[in-house]
Amino acid sequence: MLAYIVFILSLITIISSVFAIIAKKPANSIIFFLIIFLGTAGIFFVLQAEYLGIIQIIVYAGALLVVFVFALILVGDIPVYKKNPLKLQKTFSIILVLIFITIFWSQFGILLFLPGASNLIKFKEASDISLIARLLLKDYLLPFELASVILLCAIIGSLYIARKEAD
Amino acid sequence: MECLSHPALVLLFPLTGILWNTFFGFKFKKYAGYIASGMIFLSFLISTILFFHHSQSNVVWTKDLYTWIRVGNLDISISFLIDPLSIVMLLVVTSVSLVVHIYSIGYMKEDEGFVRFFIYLNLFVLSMLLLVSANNFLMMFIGWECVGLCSYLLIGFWYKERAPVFAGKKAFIVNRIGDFGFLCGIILIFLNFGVLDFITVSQHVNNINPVIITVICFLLFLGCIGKSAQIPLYIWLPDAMEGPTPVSALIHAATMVTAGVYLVARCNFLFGLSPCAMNLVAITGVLTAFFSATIAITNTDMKRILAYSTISQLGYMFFACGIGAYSAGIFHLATHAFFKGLLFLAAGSVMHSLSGELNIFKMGNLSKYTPYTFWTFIIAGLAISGFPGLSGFFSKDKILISAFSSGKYLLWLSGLFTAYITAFYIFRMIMLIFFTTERFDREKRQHTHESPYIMTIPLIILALLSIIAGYIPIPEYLSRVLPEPSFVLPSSTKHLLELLSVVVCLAGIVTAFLIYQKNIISSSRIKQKFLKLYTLLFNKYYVDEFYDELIVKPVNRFSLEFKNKIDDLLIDGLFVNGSGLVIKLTGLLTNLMQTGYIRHYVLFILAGMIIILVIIL
Amino acid sequence: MGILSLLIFLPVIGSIVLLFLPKEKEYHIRAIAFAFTIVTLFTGIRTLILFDSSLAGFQLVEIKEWIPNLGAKYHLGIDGISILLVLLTVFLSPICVLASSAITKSVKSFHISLLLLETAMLGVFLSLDVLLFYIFWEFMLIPMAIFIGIWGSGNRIYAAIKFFLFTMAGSVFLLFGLIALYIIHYKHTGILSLYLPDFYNTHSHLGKLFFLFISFGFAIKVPLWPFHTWLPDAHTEAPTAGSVILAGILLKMGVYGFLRIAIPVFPEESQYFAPYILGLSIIGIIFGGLVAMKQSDVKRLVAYSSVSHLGFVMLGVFSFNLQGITGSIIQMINHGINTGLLFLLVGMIYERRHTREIADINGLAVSMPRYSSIFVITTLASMALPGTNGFIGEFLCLVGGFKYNPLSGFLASLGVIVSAMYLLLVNQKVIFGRPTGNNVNLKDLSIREWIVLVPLVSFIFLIGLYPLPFIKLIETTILEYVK
Amino acid sequence: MPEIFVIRPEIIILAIALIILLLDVFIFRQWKGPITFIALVGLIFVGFQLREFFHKIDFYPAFNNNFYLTFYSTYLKILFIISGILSLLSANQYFCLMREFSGVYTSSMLFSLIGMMTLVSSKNLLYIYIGIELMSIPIYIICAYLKESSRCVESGIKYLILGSISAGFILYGISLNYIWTGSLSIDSLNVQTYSGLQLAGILLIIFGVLFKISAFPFHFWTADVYDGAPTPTTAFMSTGVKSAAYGLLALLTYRLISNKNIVYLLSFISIFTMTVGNLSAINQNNIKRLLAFSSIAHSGYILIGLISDNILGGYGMLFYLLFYTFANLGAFTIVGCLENSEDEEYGRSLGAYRGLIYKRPFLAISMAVFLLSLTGIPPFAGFIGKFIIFSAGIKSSLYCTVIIALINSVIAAYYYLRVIVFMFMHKEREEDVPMFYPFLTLSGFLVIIISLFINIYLGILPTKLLNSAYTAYLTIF
Amino acid sequence: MSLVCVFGTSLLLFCIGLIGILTRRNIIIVLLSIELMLTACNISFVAGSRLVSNIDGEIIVLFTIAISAAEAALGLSLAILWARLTGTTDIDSISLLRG
Repeated sequence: MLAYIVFILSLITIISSVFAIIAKKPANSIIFFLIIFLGTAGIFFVLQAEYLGIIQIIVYAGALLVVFVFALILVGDIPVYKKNPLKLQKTFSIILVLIFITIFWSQFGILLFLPGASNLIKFKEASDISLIARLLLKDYLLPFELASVILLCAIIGSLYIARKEAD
Repeated sequence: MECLSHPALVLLFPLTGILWNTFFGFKFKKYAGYIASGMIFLSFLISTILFFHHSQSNVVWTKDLYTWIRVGNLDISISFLIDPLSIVMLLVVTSVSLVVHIYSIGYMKEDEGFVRFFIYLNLFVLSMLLLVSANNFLMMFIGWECVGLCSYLLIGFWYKERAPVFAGKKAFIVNRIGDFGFLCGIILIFLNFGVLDFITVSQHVNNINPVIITVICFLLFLGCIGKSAQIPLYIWLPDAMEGPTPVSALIHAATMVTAGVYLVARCNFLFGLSPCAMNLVAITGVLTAFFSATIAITNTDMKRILAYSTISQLGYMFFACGIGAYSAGIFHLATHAFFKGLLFLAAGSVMHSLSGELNIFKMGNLSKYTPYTFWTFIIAGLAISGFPGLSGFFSKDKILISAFSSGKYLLWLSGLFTAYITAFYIFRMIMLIFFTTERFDREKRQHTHESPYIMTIPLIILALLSIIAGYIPIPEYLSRVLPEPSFVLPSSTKHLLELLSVVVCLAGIVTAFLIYQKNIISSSRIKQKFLKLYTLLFNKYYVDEFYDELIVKPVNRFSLEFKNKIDDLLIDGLFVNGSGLVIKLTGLLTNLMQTGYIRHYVLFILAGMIIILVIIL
Repeated sequence: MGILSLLIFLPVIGSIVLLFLPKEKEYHIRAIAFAFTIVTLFTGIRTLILFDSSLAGFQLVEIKEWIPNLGAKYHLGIDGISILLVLLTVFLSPICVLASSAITKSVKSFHISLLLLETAMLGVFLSLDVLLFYIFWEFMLIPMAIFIGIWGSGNRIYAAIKFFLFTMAGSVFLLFGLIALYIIHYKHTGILSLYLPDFYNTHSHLGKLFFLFISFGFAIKVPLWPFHTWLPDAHTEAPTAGSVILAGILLKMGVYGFLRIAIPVFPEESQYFAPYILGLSIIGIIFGGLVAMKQSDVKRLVAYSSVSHLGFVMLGVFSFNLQGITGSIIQMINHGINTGLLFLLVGMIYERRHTREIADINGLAVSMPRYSSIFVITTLASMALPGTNGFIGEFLCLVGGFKYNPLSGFLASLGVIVSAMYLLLVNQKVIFGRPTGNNVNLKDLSIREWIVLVPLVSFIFLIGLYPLPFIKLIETTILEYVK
Repeated sequence: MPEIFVIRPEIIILAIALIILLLDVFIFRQWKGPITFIALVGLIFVGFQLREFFHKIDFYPAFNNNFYLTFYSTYLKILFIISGILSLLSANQYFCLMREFSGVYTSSMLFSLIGMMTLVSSKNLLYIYIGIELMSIPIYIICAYLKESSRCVESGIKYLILGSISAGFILYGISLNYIWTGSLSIDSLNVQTYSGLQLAGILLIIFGVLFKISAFPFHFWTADVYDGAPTPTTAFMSTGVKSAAYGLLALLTYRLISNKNIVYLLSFISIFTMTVGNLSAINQNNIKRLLAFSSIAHSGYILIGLISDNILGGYGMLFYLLFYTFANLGAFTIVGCLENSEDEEYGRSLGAYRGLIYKRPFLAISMAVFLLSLTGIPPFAGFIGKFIIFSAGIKSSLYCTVIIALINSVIAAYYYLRVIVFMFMHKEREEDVPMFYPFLTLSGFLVIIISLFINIYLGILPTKLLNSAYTAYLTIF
Repeated sequence: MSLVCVFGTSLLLFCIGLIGILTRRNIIIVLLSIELMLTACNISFVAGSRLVSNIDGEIIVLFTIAISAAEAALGLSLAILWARLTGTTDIDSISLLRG
């Protein structure tokens, strides 16, 4: 049952990501991205990482996409800078990416023989939130703090960069 | 006496002369010539002392001065070898030089390079004395090269003109070709004998492979060929006549050019072991004697005729050495030094009186104006022609007799024929200069005069020497050190041969007399008859042109090509600058990859990643 | 501080003193630079007095810890191979200072470079530690390139870059070889050491390769025939002092490297490659001379003559016998003196005429007789006339060459002819003839120029006529070396 | 000893950064001088702190073995601090004539420093990821720092996009490794029996790090970003960031060196990196791009030290990084100095260096020393660095790589020499542009004189530092 | 089997993100594509966490989300700045520096 749900969610995510990439209008892309993020969150839920799923929805689908929308609004409809032909670029990109997929996918084959390969269910009964919290404040205390520094830095930077000088 | 008999003293005086004239000569310009001559006179005195001293004790002396080079077993001293051979050479050299020095005081009086001239002359004498008194090959080589240097400097004495400088260069380079052989020979001697001094080498000579000895002899003989202007390297000597005439007399007739003969004589212990080399020496000598004599027949330049004659006479000397008659060779060397020196000096006197005229067809009847010159010239001419009673007769005859007795009749015959030609061309010259009609310009006649005493007295001295030198028992004296050919002729044959050569000599003189003085045989008719031969002879067998085409030009062209194609283009252009260029161009290529587009960069990165992944996974 | 350190660092001290002098005081700068080179010269003479020529090994050795991690020590020493070169260096330096009075641009930097150059050269000859050696070896590039680049003439920048890159290309291969030796020695013994004699007789299956690398580095410096093309450019464009040092000492560093490093470290390999190297030297001797003959620039001609002369030196070195190696060292000294003199002389004429084209200069014998006599003497010494120094070296080299292989000696002897050809050509074109144009009124040598020339000329005759003391100085070492 | 102790330097720097931000906004609105001063004092203090660590603590694990304080990390941290101090001074010189200098720049740099310091102490891939991001994100800001300059902004965007992609690769690589080993510990990379999946993951991580050290084929951003960014930023990137990336790469390769494939891979990358870097630099007339490409080439050289499987290479690399920091910072400070005093485009071109010796002999000579040091000409420090690294390479029988590196250093000599030629051998052409005299402030002077001293000192007497590097490398875990 | 399917999804998303970066002109979409790549990594981590029965994978996702947000914010502000400077957000316009 869960396997089917995961499968369907994956399918949705992948298809919408393809659409997001090929969509002509940026706004449409953003809509598809919303679907992607939601689909991802769905996968998280199925994998019983509810906390992450929620965060995913809040941060990505909620905050981040809004920022993108704002940016889009701020920038406005942008004329194409130069008519650079992208055909060659596209062909090469697709070929390379296909090779990339092939390489990695062939490596995944080995996972099929692992014992837990189809085990979608959580490994422990204990709440993962508390476990995460414990780890965050113990093993990963430093990264946790540093992540905050990163955010601070990004805030200051964005402020500094995007601010129009008063003069 | 004892203290004065050190051979180094012989060298010391010219050296003093050089130093004095170099540093103070320009202040006391007038005395430069006297000082130089005085120094040579002192050298001459010392040589004489040496001679007497030595003839009393009658052994081979060696005197070490100091060690020059000592590297391992290569141990070379500056040391002197005094034996009859070197004493003869010392005496000949110092005496002729002395005369030439005195003569030059008059001859070079007006020249602005007066002091320089005497510096060079002294330097030359110094080197020549070094050469002949050396106790080992390498020291001899010093003298050998230094006389070449002096020759170069003196030929190019009038350095403002193009021709003398060019001739000097030619002389030096041709000499260097010979020196190259000599040097190689010396090194081979050292490698095989382990020593370089003559005495030790001569003692060990039997232990060495004859093939090596032959090679060494060939190489040494190459040196002789260069220095003594033998075929095929004689071409520099005629050109060397660009130098002042005293120089031609001293260097290019009397002394330096005979160094080759001296070397062969000195190395008789080597040559004696190599019949092959001996034959080569003899054949080269005869050929040279013959060919250069033929060239002299048609030449019109007084000094060049003498030059070819010198070459020819040198050929005789080699011929003598080649058949083993070393003492005859050296004897001829000595007599030749006197009469050829005299010829040149007299020729200089002629030039002096005709303000530098050289073409014998523009002279004539000079006997009227320049009696001393005339008579001395005649004496010298007779001497060289082998007129009986004069020195040339004795020495030349000795050579021819030795040749006959050695059984090489063909060589002997050509030697004899050459003697005829010699007599002919010398008297052709004498006729044209001193007899016949006056053919020189009118205004020159006003100045035509006999040379001053300072020039004529040397002529007279030399004339005397040319006469009496034949009576000095030089060969006997030399036979103490030089081997004599073993074969003896019955005295009747000997007299017959002597008679034959007298006849030949007279025939030559008479022929010249008939053609040029009496015009009984018209020279132009002969010219017409043998036009091809005449042109060939007149152009000196085209040897200069031949060398020019075969060696000089190819070397020049090759050097130029090598410089342009190999050095500049291939090595510098292609390899050095080319690699730089390739790197620069590749750099442009890598710069092209920096397109500035982010998507390109990502694409490149992705491609690189994929390539690595494909290879590794 | 030992005397060798003093020798090396005196010029550095001098350059530091100069650094603090205002650059307007040109006279003082010259005077101080000269004073320091003279003091160095005296130190050199003192070294000579302390040097015991009867001992074979290194003398006056100084050792101090330097970089223990790498096994590098501050290790100086002198022996028969280096003593003459050291003396030549300290001898030529004051002459270079004196000869540089025509330099008016950046006098201060000029003299600083000169002094630094002297240090570098002395360092190369005196270091026994490979790292130290290489540091001096490579450091020398900078002042020299600056010399050419700043005070050079005409195409100086091209020449400076070419010099720098070309010689550096050689030295990186040298570096590779040296490091390889260092590592091999470490792997054999487990000791990190950069002491040069430790590397002697190294065996490695890649020995041939390493030998080639090291030789390549040295061959470029020598310069051996196909690697010589930097030399004409560098020589031609360098200022007089630069040319003198370049020809006089720098080129010797290559040969010194062969003698000190390449051959003792790889005796078998050098035997193996000797025929090839000899072949190249002979090509250099003959073709260098022929190409010299076709040059239109006097300095280029002299530069190519260096190629030819250094060919003799290499011939001597690679004959591996006493005469050859002694000859090569003597020949190096001679070449330093003769070619140095030639460059000084050419520099003097360049100061007067501002051209080096052979076609433009003629008849100097008329306008400058004294100059011309010195010039002719020098060319004669350069073409190895017996009685001058050139002969001693060349003869010994040829003896060595013959001893090794008569054919090679024979071919090399042909150089005797070639050298006469090109040097007489210069004499003919430049010295003799009737002067035309600007050549008519030229001032003959000044007193300063006499002071510059006379010591060198006297050495021409001193070595030529009485070379024994010089030979004795190096003999013991080379005897030991040949074994 | 509490765990907080080991991260004391980072905390202090963080505190300074925050203080600066506050001061910038509230107190020093117009005059920004004290900001730099405070930052400098703080950094020097931290430096001494670290020096103390270096003498005391050879190994101290913290945060459940995820964070090690070792000699190795301390050495590198001191290096970062030095780079930070000098870059700050350089920035002070660079921005002296601009109004824009503010606390944002300083604090960003400090944030980045924290990231680097974390990076080299981490024993956990999560820490490493965070460290990389913390190191990079402030750099994006200070790249685009001059907002009016499209070049700066472009370099910021380029670096951001490409950097994020590389971070994405690292992250994906970490995930692949995690899937296979179930651990985020760096020790899980220690592959004895690896699967393709894990190897792919490891390779992706390495690619990401190679991107940071701008190795071929991940170097494309380097020139553009270095060129566009304000010069002190460039200096900081080419020294601090690069050293940090190298510190990390050394930690990774230390665990992977037994895998011959990876060694071959890295040696090939090293060959290509230096060759491409040098070749691209040859035709450059823009001095910043020239130095950028040269820094790519240097990455190639340092890689040799990394892949040679011996201590010599390790401490050679550490030594090399240190001298390189000084030489590059000195050079970039001079570049900034000249760039600032002129019309921007001209200031970056080689033409601005024409005849510098006659105008500013001190600058010219210092620049020459830095460039020669980078070339590897003795007696400057670069030579010792190269000597050790190449020795290490030969010791590991990487003959081919070392030979190519040596040939490359000749090619490099060409373009370095070109600059020197411009400075020393060309006369300043009068008709070119009006004469200008580069303006050098005290801070710029300090940077140059310190770098000069260190480059000469380390070239002649490197023993002390080599000892430190040696002890540091012994504790690489 | 199902987890492998999730891994496949993550790989595909990662690659689609790459294609987006490679082929789209708009900086904003490019930034979004980067987010897509990071999301793909997140999926991989969470699935991996299930596979190896270990919570670390989930924790790193937390950090990734935070950091990607920070990156996106910074990227967007730069894009806006660029648009303000040049009037375009075409990624090809960011090619002043080259060669």
